[in-house]
Amino acid sequence: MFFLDPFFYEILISGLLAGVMYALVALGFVLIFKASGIFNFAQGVLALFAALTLVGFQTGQIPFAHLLSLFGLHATHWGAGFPTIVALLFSLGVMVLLAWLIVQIVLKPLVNQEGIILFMATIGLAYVLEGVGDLMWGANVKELNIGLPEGPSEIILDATDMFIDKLEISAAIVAIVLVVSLTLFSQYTKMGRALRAVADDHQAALSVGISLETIWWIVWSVSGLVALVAGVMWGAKSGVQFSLSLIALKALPVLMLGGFTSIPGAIVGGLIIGVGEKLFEFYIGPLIGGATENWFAYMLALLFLLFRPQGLFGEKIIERV
Amino acid sequence: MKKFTLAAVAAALVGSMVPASADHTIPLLSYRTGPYAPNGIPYADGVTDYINMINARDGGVGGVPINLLECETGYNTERGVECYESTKGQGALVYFPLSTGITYQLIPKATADDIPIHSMGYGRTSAADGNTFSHVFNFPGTYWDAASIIIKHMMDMEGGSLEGKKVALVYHNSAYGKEPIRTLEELSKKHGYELLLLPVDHPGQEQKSTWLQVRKEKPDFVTMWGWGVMNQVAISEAASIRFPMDRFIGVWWSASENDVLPAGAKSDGYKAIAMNRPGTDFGAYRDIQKHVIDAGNAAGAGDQVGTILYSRGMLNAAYMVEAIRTAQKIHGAGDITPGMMRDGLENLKIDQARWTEMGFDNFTSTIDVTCENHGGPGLGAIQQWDASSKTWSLITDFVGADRDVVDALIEADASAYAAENNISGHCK
Amino acid sequence: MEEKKKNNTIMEVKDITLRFGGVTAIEGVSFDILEGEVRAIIGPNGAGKSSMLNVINGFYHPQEGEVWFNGQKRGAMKPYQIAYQGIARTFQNIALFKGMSTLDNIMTGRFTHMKSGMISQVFWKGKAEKEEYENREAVEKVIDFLEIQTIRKTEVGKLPYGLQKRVELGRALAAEPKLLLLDEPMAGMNVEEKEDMSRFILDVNEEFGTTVALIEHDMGVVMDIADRVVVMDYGKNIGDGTPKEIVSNQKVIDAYLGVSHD
Amino acid sequence: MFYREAGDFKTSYQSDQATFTLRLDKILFWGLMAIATFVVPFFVTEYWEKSVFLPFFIYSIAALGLNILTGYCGQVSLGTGGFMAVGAYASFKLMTGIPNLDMFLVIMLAGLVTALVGVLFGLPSLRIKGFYLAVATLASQFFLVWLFNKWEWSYNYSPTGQINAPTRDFLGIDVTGPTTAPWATYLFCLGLLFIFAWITRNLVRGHIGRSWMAIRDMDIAAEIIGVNPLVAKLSAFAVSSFFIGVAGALYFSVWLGAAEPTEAFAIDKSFDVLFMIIIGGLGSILGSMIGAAFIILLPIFFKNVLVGYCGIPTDIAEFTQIVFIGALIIFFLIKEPHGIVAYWRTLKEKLRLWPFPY
Repeated sequence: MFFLDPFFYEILISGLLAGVMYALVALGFVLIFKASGIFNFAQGVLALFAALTLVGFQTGQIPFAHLLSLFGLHATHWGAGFPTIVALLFSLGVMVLLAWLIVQIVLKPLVNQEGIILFMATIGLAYVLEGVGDLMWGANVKELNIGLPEGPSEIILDATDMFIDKLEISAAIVAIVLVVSLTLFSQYTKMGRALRAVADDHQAALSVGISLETIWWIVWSVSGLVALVAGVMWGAKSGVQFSLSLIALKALPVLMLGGFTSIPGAIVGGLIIGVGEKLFEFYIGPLIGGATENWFAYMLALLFLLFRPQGLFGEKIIERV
Repeated sequence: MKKFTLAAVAAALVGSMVPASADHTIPLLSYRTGPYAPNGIPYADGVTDYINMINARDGGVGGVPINLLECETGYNTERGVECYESTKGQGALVYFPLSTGITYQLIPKATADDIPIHSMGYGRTSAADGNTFSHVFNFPGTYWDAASIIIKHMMDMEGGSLEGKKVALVYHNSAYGKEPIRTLEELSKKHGYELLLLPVDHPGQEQKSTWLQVRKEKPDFVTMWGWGVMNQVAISEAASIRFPMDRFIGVWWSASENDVLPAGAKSDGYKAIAMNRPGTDFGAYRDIQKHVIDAGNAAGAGDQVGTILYSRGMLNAAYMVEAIRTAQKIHGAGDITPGMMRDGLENLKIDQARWTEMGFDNFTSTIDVTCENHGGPGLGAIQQWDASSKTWSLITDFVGADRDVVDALIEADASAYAAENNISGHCK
Repeated sequence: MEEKKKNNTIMEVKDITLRFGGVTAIEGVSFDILEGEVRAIIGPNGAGKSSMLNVINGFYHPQEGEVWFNGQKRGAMKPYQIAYQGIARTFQNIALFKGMSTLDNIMTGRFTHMKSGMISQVFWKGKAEKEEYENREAVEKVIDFLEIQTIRKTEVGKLPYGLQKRVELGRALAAEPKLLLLDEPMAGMNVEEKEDMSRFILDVNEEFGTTVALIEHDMGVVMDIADRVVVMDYGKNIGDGTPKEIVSNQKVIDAYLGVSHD
Repeated sequence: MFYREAGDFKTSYQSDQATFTLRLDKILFWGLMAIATFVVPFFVTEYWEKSVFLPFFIYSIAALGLNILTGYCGQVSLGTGGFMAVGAYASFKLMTGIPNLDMFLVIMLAGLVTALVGVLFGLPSLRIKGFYLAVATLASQFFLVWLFNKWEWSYNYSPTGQINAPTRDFLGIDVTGPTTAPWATYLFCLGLLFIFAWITRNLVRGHIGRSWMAIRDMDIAAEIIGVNPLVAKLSAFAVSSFFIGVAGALYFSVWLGAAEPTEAFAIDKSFDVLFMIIIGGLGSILGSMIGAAFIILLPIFFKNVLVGYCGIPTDIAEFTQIVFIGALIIFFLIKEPHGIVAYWRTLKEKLRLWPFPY
């Protein structure tokens, strides 16, 4: 039986690690949906934009260099870039600023609109961000290296003969830190409580004495941070390029499974999807022609929802009239 | 809104109604945006710079300047159609669609419009059968040539035989990626290796299970028909499971610097099949430097000069220029029509001497297109990546494919197409 | 007025018990509704009145007890099947189709009367068209009856509360039900609106002879329009009879004065 | 001044429920149709046909289909691309399997096949709601594309999985293949769009349409009124998928002539069509078409302006255009959350009251 198969455990582990990567992306969705009921289509592009910005600062690219070249300025880089840590801080700053702009320009005028409208607005946002990101930093692939360990971890390799990429281990650690700190934040700070309040009821939040705008600003900034982390983790694997924005698709089945409003849901959902699709692809895939991961993730989530429409951590829905 | 639509349509119309100029009009259906932009940009830059160089240096071909019409497809078929229709009206001589999807879409259309297509090492492989595909050219080589040449290289590494060996194909799960399967299957029958198929879905950022599959099956070789981000991820995954990189051989679309650089030092030794010699030490490059870049007219951001795909773009443009010249010779006309261009392509002959004159000394294989064979010689060489110096270098000469296997396949597919669309060969 | 009292039972519920997980919403409640009467169900909030209506029109399925309609014991049925049996209702907090006009809302009320198939709908020929206009006439009658001609084409979401209540009544009436369930039809209305609504209910009952069962808090109204009253408290039936009998029922008085239950 | 009911009183419910309640509307509409049918075909060039009209017509049909499901029945779906693929491959098999079958029948049968598949994938909607359903429909999107990429029978065992449309005719006039006359395909698609718009209109003014809207607005109340949610939702899925299947078939056979599932019917198709109906107007026939025009024609418009006139490099033009369109989407949503079509309505209102607003 495949439990004796040495690969079973390896695929299990790499499934879990992949799941963490998915969860990282899903987290951004959850934060925003929880606080403002918005299904943020732009989350993937946000990650791309964040990663592009980071690389831009790191390598000292000149923003809009390509655009400027229309006016005869052919330089593409400043003399030097910033050290990684500074670049990270700057990128975070950019994300916070971006969050503020989004709230002011897009969300404020759309307060109290139906979900589908806000969803559509974030699609417009995605378009804008994608275009601006490419105009600012160019559409070619960029290496992203912030000095995280890479390559197979020798220790594990020698001990168990399993290839586990250090990068993914560090991604897992980062994700865990992120989730823990988010949970603490929302549990033990006034702001965090306000966030949870706004999730339940906008009026309640106002009574806590924090304006809705501020709360949204913070939420979008935080999910901007999450996007940055996700962007870095995925970008380090594959280089930073347009495709990075497509990782959002990997997060959707996770959201179905974990529920749009539950942070632990996002994590557990991510792990289930990661392991599930890997096992299926590895054992069943070859029999039916492979490349099953994309749809299997959704089928898994779908089957699950058929039995638990409220998702993993949602409470049972009692319909009343 | 209705008014607005009309405005849009009106503008669209004007956009398409620019009168055909006296120049040689060549549309460039490039993709500088979208998921595959990293591959599209250098290619488009290469084409553009070379054409600009020809115009600047020789004032065009036979005194007639070339007018390059760039049109953004984003590697998307619908946009490709729009580009085709909008440039067709302007006297386009030839199309190189730069996308398998768009090529398939254009083959019947362009043939009906009597405009030749040159799909250089992509598109429909069986179009090498010129007798059936009168207007489609895919020299210098097809995917099936590439597959066979790669297998040849593996055999050389194994001392002549792949008997009992295992070869894995990691491919982009699309029409493009599926191209080599038939050939590899045929060859496996002939050479007795076991073929392992590992599809990867677009975009391909997640390939864990694919490479675990590789570890489980322990193939002796892996070859890859990858595209876009899939290449980078595959190469770094292969490296991180410590697959011997010199036994990992990609097709020419998995052969650019973009693909290996993100994997860093781990990618050292990765191989791929090449259409031309890497590097910039050629007359043509010097001319481009002199007439285009130094003049400040570099295409795009000007940061792609010398990359593999840039050189391939140059090569593509060089073919076009030479084809125009040939057409002019045949028809004795300076100003040529798409029909004449087709003849030019069909009679294109470039030997090394001619290449050297053109400033491509010892750069690529000789070209010999005939009415029956639009696939040219079908030669390719193997290039290898040196991560320390971040350079590619050829490690073999340009060798030919296993013709009797490949030609049989081409014959089969082409005749099927001919039957479907009742085409009787146009060659006597 | 007098002779309708003699009529036979149209609806009877026997020992209904309904639980949500641990909570017991209704406990062994029984009562009947006579054909052609106006039957009121009263009781404090949370007494299980709305739940009882939900049981009657099949939205909730009680764990114990029987529902008899038209002299037949009713098996487990889906709400839409029960609608076809001729039970219509309105809701405590308005459940109109907000995106649709008054007319369309009430037309939707005719759903059970419209049978034309997909094909004839697609080509809008024959049955589909004919049926549409026949039902439109019926609906126009309801509209005239409720005096809402002017808001025929208005999106109901835009209507004031009182009118919405009225449209909802219209939607229920359009179904020409045998039994009409009204869940607090006058909640949140001012005196005039209440008077209008009471008048409509009585007219419905008298002109169309429709049996009405309604939940209402305003005892005054109940006294005026109800023929018989059921009183519920904490999911139990604590009194049943004519309005006069009810007001003199000690249990009921306790329940309303909120005497502690022990 | 002239645009008002004055003079045309409604004497019957027929006229009151007619498609165009105002005589002037009627005249305008039929006038436009007349021009589109009898004038345009004489001037339509291949560029207009292939780059403007066909995409506009075909996406309009798809948008109508999705609007029935999402706009009228309230079931958000992201499976459009997959269903278009079903239509495309069904038509391909029919065209190659039964060579002398009339193209109109091919298209309709393709729609029928898609309707069946649609019902199948619509089943989850009975338990799953809202965004969860939207994401759930992605399962069908990805699965169908994967299937047509793998299942060799579906593409007649061609080595790559590319499918090509052979030349077929509608009543003896070629409407597919490389040698079609622009006017032929133009009229063919225009006719189909007209038919399907008319069908949509008929469905949504009858009780089936009302049952959809009832489910959309308040499913519980709808059920208590007598609407069987199973029937309502699945019928919506069936009709919607039929439309989308037809669109997919036209997309492959008449417009592009070649297709490959992973590229032509990828996830972004599903999103594009959803954008169309939201931008254009949920639950509106005109809105579906306006939306299609917005998403399909606007990029071409920008491209021709930025590249054609301003001579900006294609990539910069592309990015700028993306930004423009995104900004426009946001702008429209802020100004008019109910879609561009709502502008049209208010405009008509104003016109009707002009010059006496009160």
